[in-house]
Amino acid sequence: MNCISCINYIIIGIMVLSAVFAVEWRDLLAAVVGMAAVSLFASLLFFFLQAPDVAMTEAAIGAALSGAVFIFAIKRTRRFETEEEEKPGWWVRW
Amino acid sequence: MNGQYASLLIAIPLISAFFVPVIKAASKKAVMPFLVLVTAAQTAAAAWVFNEVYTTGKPIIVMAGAWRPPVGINLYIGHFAALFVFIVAAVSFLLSIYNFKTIKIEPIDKYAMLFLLLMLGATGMIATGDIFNLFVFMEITSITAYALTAYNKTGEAAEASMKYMILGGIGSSFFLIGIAIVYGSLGTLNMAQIAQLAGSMNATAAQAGLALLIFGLAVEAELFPLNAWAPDAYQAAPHPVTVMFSAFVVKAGLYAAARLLYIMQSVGSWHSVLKLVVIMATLTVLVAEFSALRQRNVKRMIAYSSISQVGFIALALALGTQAGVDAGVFHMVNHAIVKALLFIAVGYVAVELGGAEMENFRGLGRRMPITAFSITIGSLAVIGIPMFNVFWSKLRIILATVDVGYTWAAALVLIASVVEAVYYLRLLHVIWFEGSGERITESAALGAIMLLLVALVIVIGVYPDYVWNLAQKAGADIFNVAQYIKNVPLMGVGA
Amino acid sequence: MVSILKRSLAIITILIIGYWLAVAMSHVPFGQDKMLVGQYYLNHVKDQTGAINAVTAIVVNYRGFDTLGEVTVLFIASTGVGALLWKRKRERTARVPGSVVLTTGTRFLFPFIVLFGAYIFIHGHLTPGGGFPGGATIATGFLLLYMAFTVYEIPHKGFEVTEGLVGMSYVAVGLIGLLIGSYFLYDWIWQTWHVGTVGKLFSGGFIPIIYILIGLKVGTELSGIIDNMLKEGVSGND
Amino acid sequence: MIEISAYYFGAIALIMIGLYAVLVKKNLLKMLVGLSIMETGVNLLLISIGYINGKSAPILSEGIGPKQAVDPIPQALVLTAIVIGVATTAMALSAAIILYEKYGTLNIEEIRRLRG
Repeated sequence: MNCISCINYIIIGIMVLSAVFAVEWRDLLAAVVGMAAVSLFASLLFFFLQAPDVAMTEAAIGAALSGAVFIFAIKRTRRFETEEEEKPGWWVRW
Repeated sequence: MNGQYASLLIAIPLISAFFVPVIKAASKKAVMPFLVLVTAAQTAAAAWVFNEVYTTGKPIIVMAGAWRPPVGINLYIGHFAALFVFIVAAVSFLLSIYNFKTIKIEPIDKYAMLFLLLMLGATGMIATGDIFNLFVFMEITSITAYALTAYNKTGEAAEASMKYMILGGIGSSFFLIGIAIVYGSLGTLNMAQIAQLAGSMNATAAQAGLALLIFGLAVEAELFPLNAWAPDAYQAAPHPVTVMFSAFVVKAGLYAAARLLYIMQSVGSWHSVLKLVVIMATLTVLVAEFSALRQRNVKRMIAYSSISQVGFIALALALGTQAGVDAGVFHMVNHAIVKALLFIAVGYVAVELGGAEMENFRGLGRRMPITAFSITIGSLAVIGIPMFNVFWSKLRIILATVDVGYTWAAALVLIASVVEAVYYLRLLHVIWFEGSGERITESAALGAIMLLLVALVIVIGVYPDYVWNLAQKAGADIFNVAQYIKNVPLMGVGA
Repeated sequence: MVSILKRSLAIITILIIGYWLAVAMSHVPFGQDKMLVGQYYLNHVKDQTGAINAVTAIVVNYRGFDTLGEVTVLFIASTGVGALLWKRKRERTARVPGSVVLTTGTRFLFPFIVLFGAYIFIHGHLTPGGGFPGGATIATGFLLLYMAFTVYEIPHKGFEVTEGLVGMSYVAVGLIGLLIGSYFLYDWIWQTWHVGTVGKLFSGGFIPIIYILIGLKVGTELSGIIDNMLKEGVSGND
Repeated sequence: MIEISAYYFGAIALIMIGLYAVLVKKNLLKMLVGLSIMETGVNLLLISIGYINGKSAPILSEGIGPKQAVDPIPQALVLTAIVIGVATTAMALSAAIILYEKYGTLNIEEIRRLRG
């Protein structure tokens, strides 16, 4: 195992961790930042996987713009998840 | 004319949709007539393609950018695609007239663009010959469908659209994973080449990939675990959009699923996937019929009925025999006509009387006789009374099912049909034998459209042979994969 | 108690799905050469399209149909957002003006951001990037303007008409191909005349033209989405 | 036990986390965050399928011949998929804004209850 792959493993680890945080944080603004972080780390991985085009697009569109759109939506709705919403449930019914 | 001009089927709606903002800048009143014009042009192009394919008996292969498949993307307009592209265009043309009466909510220019693009998406899904291109067209269809579902901007509409988006998002991710697995194992995206190479795929990977692809399409095709969005969306969407969903958006999804199912038929684990689809289809029929029983809103009730018919079609397509596929295609055509008729009539009633609740239908026979007559014929046809078109296709589906040995599925489906008869007869009872009210003058154009569809229902019911021949050819187009591979001029890349 | 049960049920279901996926993926080996059609593209991209960036050549030329669809999807999104958030009268509700640093910085940076975006999409056939990141960069410039100035709005009419016209020109380029080479989206510039040398800016057939169109379209559409998301109805609740 | 590469593992983990958020969370925006993460995971999966050990990016400038480049097709596909993802997200967020304006909450069960 050389050191390049160490970096890969570390980035994959951080990426999965930020995904978990993005899903679990009750502050939606923080969750969106977590989501953007996932996109950024993914775009780093795309770069390592020899896909510079995709890396650029993911950073510009996946991380920056979709994060911005999310933040506008939060601005027009509300920022925190309520206590009630913490309970799990499957809401799609027939 | 050159067969490549069939690409106009994609180009016409697209360029017109992009032209709508320019028209709106000139005059807002011109948008709706423009829609009629465009759909008429599309119908003409589709009629030309239909004629070309059925007279020569050869499919038209449109190669984008002059690249031969599998290097470029090709459209495969065979017997099935020609038939259904024509149905899509014709139904859209009728609806573009229907739009004048039903769409009052602003912004109309955006509605017009989305309408055209929904038509484009369904056309593309039916015509394409490349799985990733299928994904792109599926997304065009579903994203327009999300927007149109929420177009009324009521709470119900937004909730229905949200539900659709969540399920659709899961579905499209699954579909993309399926593409990833198939591409990773075969190195190609062209359907004909996939069909050629499918035998060399690892059985486990093929099973997972195919199941994921089918699951992704099941959202569009309204198969059981993923169809929860459908009743809400049908109810909340503007009336023309409901007709489009029922008449061809579902069909596009079903066709794509069937096509993918049959091109992968040489993989080792094929029969297990078929069985999965049969179970999903049977459950779709049962759940939808029993849910329809307790509805008070007629539009929603017919939506459930539509879903159950879709289950029928899926069952027929998943039987894995020529007879089943033919019957399924026949049922698709009949269902498109009947459900277009029913939804147009019910939507018209909802516009005139302010809602599609059961109460509004009391005494409809005296108030709006033409509409009531159309609903009656449509309902009788859906139940499966002989002499109407649906009878023949339902009969053939059940015969084909028993033939394969799924007697349990046939029995369950028959029970469901009885349930269907119960709630349609209840509706007819409300229309003809309850309540009364003063006469409402019905619009002549809409009356003509409805009577045209009624005439189609009866004519096909009495003389089913012509359409049955078309359906057989179209069914062979799906089922006969060897012929499909031969028709696509693959260049010798790789294998 | 019930909630813990539900949660663990969901986790177990998802783990089963994940295991199933992993089993399927284990038959698709990582890091090995599985190319079939891909190798064909790599071998022929230079002489068939005149581009040196194979990804761009595939996106615009070989699989141009997908890209047409993709542009359409973005158009639908911008139309759909406009349709859903439509109000008779709307305006921006931001009250806090941007700080001095932000306003001056924006004033200074905006032309450069737009230029950079244009650079990205013009050089799409030579370097990584292309129409989509380029257009997104331009949209970021407009986003900055929105954040810095409370009253700024994009010219809506102009943007909408540009969107439509640019989209039409894309289809029109395809239709010209249909007329000249009798195939839709036929690369009539490179295939008929072989203009320019491979590796220079003036090459690549219609790739630069289409990427310019895509860049303009993506830029205007994403700015339109941003504009729609930021403005609220005036006679609403808040 | 099965053996898969770390990239596949990361991609599948992202897909699962996203799916978990969509299935279990009740806050609309949280579900959409989950959907977004899922899409990123799928994109990563596609790109890692196209990777070939020891080869470089498919930009054929000097020194890189057709035999030294990774598979370009998945990259083209992912470019499309990213744009489609952001389009879906924008649509979904505007529907969420309408829902919040109508019902004053983002809790999906609450919305269902209010709708009756």
